[in-house]
Amino acid sequence: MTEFVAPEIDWLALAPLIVVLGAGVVGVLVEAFVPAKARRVTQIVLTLAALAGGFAFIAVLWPQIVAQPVQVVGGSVTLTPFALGTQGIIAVLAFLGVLVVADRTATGQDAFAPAASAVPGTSYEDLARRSGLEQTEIYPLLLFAAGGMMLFASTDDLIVMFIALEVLSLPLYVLCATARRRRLLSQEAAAKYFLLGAFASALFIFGVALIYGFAGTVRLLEIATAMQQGGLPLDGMSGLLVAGVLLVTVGLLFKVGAVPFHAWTPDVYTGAPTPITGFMAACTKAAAVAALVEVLYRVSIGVQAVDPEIMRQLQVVIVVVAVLTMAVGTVVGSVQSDVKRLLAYSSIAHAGFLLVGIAGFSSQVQSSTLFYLLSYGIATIGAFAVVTLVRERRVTPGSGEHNGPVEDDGVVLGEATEIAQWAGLGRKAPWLTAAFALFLLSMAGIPLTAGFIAKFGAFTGATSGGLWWLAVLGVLASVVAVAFYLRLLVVMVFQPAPITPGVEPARDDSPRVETGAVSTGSTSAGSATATMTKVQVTAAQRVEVTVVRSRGPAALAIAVCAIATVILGVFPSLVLDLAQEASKFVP
Amino acid sequence: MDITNYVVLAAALFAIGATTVLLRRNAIVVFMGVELMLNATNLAFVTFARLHGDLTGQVLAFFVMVVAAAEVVVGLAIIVTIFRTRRSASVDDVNLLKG
Amino acid sequence: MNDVIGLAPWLIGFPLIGAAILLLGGKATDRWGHWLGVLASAASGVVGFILMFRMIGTPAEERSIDHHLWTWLSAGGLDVDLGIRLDPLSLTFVMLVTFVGTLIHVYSVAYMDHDPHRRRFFAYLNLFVAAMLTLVLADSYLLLFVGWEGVGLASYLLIGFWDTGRPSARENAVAAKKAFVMNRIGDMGLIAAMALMFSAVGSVRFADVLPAVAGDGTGPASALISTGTATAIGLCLLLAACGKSAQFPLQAWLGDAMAGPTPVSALIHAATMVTAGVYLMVRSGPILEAAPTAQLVVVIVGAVTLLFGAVVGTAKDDIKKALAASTMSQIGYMMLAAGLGPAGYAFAIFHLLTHGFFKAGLFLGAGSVMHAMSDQTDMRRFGGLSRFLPITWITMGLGWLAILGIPPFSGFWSKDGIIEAAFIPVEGQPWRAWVFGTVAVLGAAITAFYMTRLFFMTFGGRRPRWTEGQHPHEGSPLMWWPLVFLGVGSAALGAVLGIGGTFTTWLEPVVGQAEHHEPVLPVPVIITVTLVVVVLGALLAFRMYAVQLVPEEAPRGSVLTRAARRDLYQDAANETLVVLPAHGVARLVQVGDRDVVDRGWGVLPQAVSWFGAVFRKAQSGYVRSYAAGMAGGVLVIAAVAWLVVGLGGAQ
Amino acid sequence: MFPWLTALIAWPLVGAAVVGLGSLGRSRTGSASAGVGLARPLALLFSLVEVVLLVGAFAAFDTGAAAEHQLAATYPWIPQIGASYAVGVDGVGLLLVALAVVLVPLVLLAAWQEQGRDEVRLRRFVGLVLLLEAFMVAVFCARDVFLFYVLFEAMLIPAYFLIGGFGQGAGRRQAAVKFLMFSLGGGLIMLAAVIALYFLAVGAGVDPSRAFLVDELVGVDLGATAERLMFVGFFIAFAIKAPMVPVHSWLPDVAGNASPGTSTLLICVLDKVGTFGMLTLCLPLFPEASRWAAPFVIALAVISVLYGAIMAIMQTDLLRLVGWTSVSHFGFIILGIFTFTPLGTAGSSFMMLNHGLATGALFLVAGFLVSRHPEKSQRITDYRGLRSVTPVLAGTFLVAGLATLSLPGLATFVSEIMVLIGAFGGAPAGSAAWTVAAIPGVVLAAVYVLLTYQKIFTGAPAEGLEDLPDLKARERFVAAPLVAGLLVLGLVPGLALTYVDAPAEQSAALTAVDEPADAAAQMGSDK
Repeated sequence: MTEFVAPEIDWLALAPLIVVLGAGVVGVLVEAFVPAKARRVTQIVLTLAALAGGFAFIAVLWPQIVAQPVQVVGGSVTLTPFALGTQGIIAVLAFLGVLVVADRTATGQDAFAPAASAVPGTSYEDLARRSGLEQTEIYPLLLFAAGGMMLFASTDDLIVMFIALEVLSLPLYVLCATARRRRLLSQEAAAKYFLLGAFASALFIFGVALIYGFAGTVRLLEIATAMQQGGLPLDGMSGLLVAGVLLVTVGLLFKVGAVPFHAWTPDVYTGAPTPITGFMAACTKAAAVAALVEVLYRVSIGVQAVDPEIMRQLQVVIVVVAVLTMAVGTVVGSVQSDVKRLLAYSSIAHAGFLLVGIAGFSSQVQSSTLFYLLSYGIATIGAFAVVTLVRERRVTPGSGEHNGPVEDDGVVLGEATEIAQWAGLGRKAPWLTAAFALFLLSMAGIPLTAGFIAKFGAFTGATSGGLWWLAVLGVLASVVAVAFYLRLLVVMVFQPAPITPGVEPARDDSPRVETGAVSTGSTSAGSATATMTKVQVTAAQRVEVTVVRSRGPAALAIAVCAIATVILGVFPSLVLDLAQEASKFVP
Repeated sequence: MDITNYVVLAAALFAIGATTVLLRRNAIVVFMGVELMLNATNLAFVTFARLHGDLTGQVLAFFVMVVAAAEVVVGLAIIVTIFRTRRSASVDDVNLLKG
Repeated sequence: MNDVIGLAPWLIGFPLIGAAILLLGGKATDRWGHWLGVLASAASGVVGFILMFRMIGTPAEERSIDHHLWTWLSAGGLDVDLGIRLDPLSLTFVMLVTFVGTLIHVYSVAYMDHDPHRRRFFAYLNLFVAAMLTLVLADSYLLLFVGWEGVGLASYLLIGFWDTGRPSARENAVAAKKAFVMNRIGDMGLIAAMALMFSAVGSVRFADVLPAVAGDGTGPASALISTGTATAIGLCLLLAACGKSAQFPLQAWLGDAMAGPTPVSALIHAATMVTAGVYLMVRSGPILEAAPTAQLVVVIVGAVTLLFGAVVGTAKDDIKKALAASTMSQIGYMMLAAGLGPAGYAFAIFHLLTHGFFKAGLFLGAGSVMHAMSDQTDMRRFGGLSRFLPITWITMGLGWLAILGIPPFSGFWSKDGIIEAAFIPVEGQPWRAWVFGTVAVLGAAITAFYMTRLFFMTFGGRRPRWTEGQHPHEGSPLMWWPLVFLGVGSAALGAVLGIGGTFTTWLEPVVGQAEHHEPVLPVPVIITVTLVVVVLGALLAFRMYAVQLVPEEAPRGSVLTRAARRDLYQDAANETLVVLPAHGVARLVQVGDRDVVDRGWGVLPQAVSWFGAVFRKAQSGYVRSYAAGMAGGVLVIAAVAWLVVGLGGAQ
Repeated sequence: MFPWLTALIAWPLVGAAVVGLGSLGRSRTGSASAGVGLARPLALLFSLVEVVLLVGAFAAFDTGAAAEHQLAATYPWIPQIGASYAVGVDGVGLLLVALAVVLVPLVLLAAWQEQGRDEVRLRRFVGLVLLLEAFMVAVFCARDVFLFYVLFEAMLIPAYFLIGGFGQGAGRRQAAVKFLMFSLGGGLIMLAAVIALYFLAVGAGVDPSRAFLVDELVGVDLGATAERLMFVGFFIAFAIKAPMVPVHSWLPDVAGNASPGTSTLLICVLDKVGTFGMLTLCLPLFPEASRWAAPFVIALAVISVLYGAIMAIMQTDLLRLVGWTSVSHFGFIILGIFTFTPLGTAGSSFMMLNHGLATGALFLVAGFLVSRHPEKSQRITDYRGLRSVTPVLAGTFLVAGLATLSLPGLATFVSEIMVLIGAFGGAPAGSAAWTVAAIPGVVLAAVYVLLTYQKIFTGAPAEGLEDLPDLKARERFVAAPLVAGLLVLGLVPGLALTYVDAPAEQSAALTAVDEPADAAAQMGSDK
């Protein structure tokens, strides 16, 4: 009998992934064994610790990987500086995102349903709430998603990439469905995300199959080398390769949220619980873009050798998509009236700008992409964190006076996401407004914020790739983008708070108006409003906009994001150095 | 028998699956369409595995199946939840979010 | 000479300081401010005297001195000193300005006695004197331009002196604005002229430009000014002169300028400022001589204005406006002379000088009449004033004889010189002598008519036509002493300077030696003819306005009379020819800016949101349509990629 | 030696931080009373110390070498993209820095009671003003294209908040947005050009880590087409700032809706970046393209001159009118720059300073006038006969107005005449003709100034305005320095010309096809 030879595995290289994913598994056990009281705290601590730990390992690995990229477990995991940088960015962003998720705000309620499986407005749900249930499973789910993202960017084995894709997607599908308020929207978002996601991954995997058929392997690097040397079994049928690469690219572009594969983005971002939206928008985009970059460049290596024609076709694809994405993102974004939706379209637009940078296929793109992902992610998480704090509150004019306090008066409801409702925010909460304005300016790419350096990098990438006209298009698109960020800014800072309630119950066609299940005449404070997708106000009551105090984590996240945005804008060279170290990804 | 037949068959199945996704209203059926696409992929994998004479393709097929199973779990959960709230499994009924 | 040259800056300095003190001093200086003003003007007069006597003492060829104060601006090849040019010409003006100016200051002390803002008035007067002296003493066109606009400002301020608190306040303000704007129109010419000079010679100093034209190459630029450039410069300068001296076609403002206090009209709009144009022409003599065309235009402008003013003068019933018209016409004479070359320059300046005296006298007289008649200006409401205002009557009488050109009064010596010069033939253009000579004589006749009319409508007539409640009486000595001085000047100055051509020789260093030409008619003939027509004109007026009764309401009069009353429709003409079209253009621009430019930019955001609304529909909310979009997208993109590259490959 | 420029840039930032940041926290608790009344004195103190620093900078500046960029300092900032922190001023830059530094305290003083009593609001206002000051000073010192661009854009943000948040007009928000959209639109187009410039420079062998330094870029051959494209990119941005017809539309709205103080900083200083950029970036970096575009630019400039003046005449709103006059004046400045004569360029440089003083005075005095009206009306026709009511105000307004119509004896005259005389002999085709076409601008100027004066200050006082107070001491302190400056520079322009002459010679030499004087002579003899 032959004796078992243990494989050579560089555990340190895998450490970040193992820590995060392992913590996820532990989190599941925590659900099982830790008593309900302590569960939430445990989960939060565990999650943050895991992400921090993962980042620590990345930091440790950094010099070694920069010196010499490694392939672990037979190449399933390929750690290039670029991949590691992506992992680091994802870890950081996820950390910030979790902070926002963990914040219960002054209302004592976090953004998640006590029992996501319960039908909105049923007595069972009330029961669940009153017994103080909490779905702490979200934390392990977040960890799995984060782990999947980290893996997504750091492999060149398409199957591993596919699995990573699912590992990061499936938890997100679930998380989308767990909003405490506006449950129907939340569930709808989940459904749409899931169906389209599944469709996209089917396309992806079929593309993988075709590539496999062409090359006999699913390792991009091997394919590249093989093609350079020639002598592949189906050398003639490069059509297989083209179709395969196209499908794989589409699968990735879907995650990136690029037109015409963007349709899910606005709906899902709007419906999902806002902290999750922030997490998704920042981290998923980072992972997907990184993966896209790796795939495209590795493919391009081989293709260049065999058939420059295909190479040009690939570039044209990216260019077309980039232009479409910028156009749709900015133009449609400029007519939105809902903050979350506006941010969703802005994320589409940013996908466009990122693609502009990538389309150059030039050497320095990786560094500029990494920087872009970081600065964009920071601004996004910060912005959505702010959104979680701007809420509607029901007030009864006569309450507290002679007729005594009216029942469930002053209850804080869901987020006030109508742009009109944000009027006068500058007076209500100057710091918060200042921070949000900063994030908007960063997204708009105003100098002295991170966004400017990022955008500069992207356009530089395109120009250095010879696509200066694409850079000009990008410039024009960002003018439009500026216009709609500005609209929000004007409302927040300059417009006085409306005397009449921001939301009048009359707008029945609005997406947030609930169709069927609305529990009425409920008992305890807050309960009645908990699951309604739209506040129902009796004639006596009206809804006004208030800013709830964060219990700390979210505020911390916002502060960190704001400071980082400024620092990356004024003294970017520190980070740019790292980004440049990360700019060789082919071992 | 020529390999292209297999490939064409796989492609056809894939196309049928895609069409199902595009045309059918019932969420379950739509999801079955996705499953069909995945299985078409499996066929392709296995075919190419035979072509290349290595087992990778067949292993990959298993991976795909596992992933498909996982998707089913999550997907059905979501669909069922929606069905319970709305008493309808038609994907055309979930369009509160638009614009 | 050089020992006293240091005094020269004080010519400008004294009045300038005076103005500054009075303006900044505020109410504190109300009590004695007017005397300070007089003092400042007188002081610079004294300095002027000293300088002139010293200059008379120096030999003719050394009589042109450029006194450099400090480098005013020096950049990009343009070097302009703040420098003073002392020569007979500028000193003549200094004397005129300071002497007449001081007299008018004194006169104003009494005239403005009851005005609460008398201090401000004197501040402005001093400012004017300073600016006027800057104008005449400047050694470069740029510095001249400073004074040029300075006097414009002073005249603006003084015409509009009563621009609040009076029923006619708005009219005064409008008149002031009109004067300034029309002056600016002229100033464009001066700016353009300087631009031409700089681009041709690289300098705007008299010392560089004029020799460059003369062609002796003493200028810094070897490139001499070509005839073409000279003509352009000459015409530009003429434009400037027309604006400042109310010459046709920029004469419209002078009549309205009479809205200012009478001393102002006397000093600025009769004696000094309005003659600056003539000074400019004479100063730029070499340029004109190099450009015969420009010269001819100058002469024509002069001739036209001469007749224009005279005709207008015959119909005016407002005493000040009549005098203003006459001023216009007299300056027409000077222009005409200035256009005749060296032969004319001396007489132009000479007439300018005498005119300064007798016209100032006439205006101050008119002022004292108005003062006596409680600011009545309608001559049809005067009459028979000789008994009540003897001094005014006599002094104005002297001025009247002077302007008529009756020997030996001063007007005769200067004006007759001009008429003779006008008759001097120009080779190649024999018609010129006849045409312009005749015009000059004709002008003299009309002048005689309207001045006599004015004189007798005011002082003559058996029956006063006053509005009730009038008790005319002479003003304070402060008012009639200046009249006396000016009267004497009007009577004697001409003879003093004219006999033996003293004045002509005095100016020779500047205007150059005029080689003697014979007029087309013998001189005695010219003189006799002129005198005859003058007397005839005077007699006609005497018969109409002294012998016959003057109706208190103006008769409808002939077409010409009505036209003349309305300044020969100059305002109407400007309105239709300039103002209306300009306003139309302005409206056009305004509408264009609002509806084309501004709205044009507005289209961009509208377009964006329109597209936004359209694309938004694609976001239908139906999963299946999203999926369809994806599937379709794959195919489309594939197709595009294939096509683009395919076509690219085809090329 | 002491880093004067860096100090000049940093000090207002400190001030903004000290004064401004407090405001955010406070109004959260709503207690506006905290630290009552400190904001304005504190800000004024900071701005005055800044003036002292300015004096130091002038002392350290060697006028003998005004054409070189002195007080220079260069540190790597973002070496990865070749951006450095490089500051340094030639004479022109120094004068504009001076303009900014001098105007800020005056504006603060003028706005002393403009923004009401709310301390928090005041803190924000003065904080933004100081922030804006820092950016403006910095942009005039920047010697690195990237740095210049960053500041060029960053400047807009405080300006935007000042217009939209502290304006007087009802349309201030729209005005703020319009301002920002125009500026950013131009700016982003410029960004594309900046990036392209970087690559071409690197391609031409410039050290990539210093490839944004102006001194490195001057004289690099970029290729005709590219050079022209980049020139257009830069020029559009500068023309919008300048503002130049037809991209001026934002200006009147801003002037009519922003507070006079803001308008002063905006139009008198911030907009100078446009012309300053043309002079110090477009010409040296793209001399060939500048020559190529000059005839077109000159035409536009002259059109601006007349267009702005005509629009000013047609205005009914006092502050909008002042805004339009600036369109006209900027036309003159651009005309002087793009005719490439030393005289014209020097005149333009000098005019940038003078326009700041004159228009600043006009804006502020107009503001004083408006603030006196019971309804704060800006309609010219709501005023009449005020000369007898408020003589000092009337006098100051008249002087400011006369400066605007560039009356001799005032600094504006010197610069305008320099521009006109110089531009006439310019090398580009049609210089002479266009210059002559611009001369009527001086007449139109007389019309709009005197017409306004006549309507507001002459005639019988309008009812309700018979007892308006005359200028208070504070307001006289604001007006006096400006008027004095205009007078002194008018009589002794040498004080300023020593700073602008040498740079003008240099830039004219950069763009001159042949010896300007000869060109001038030709133009002349063609006449």
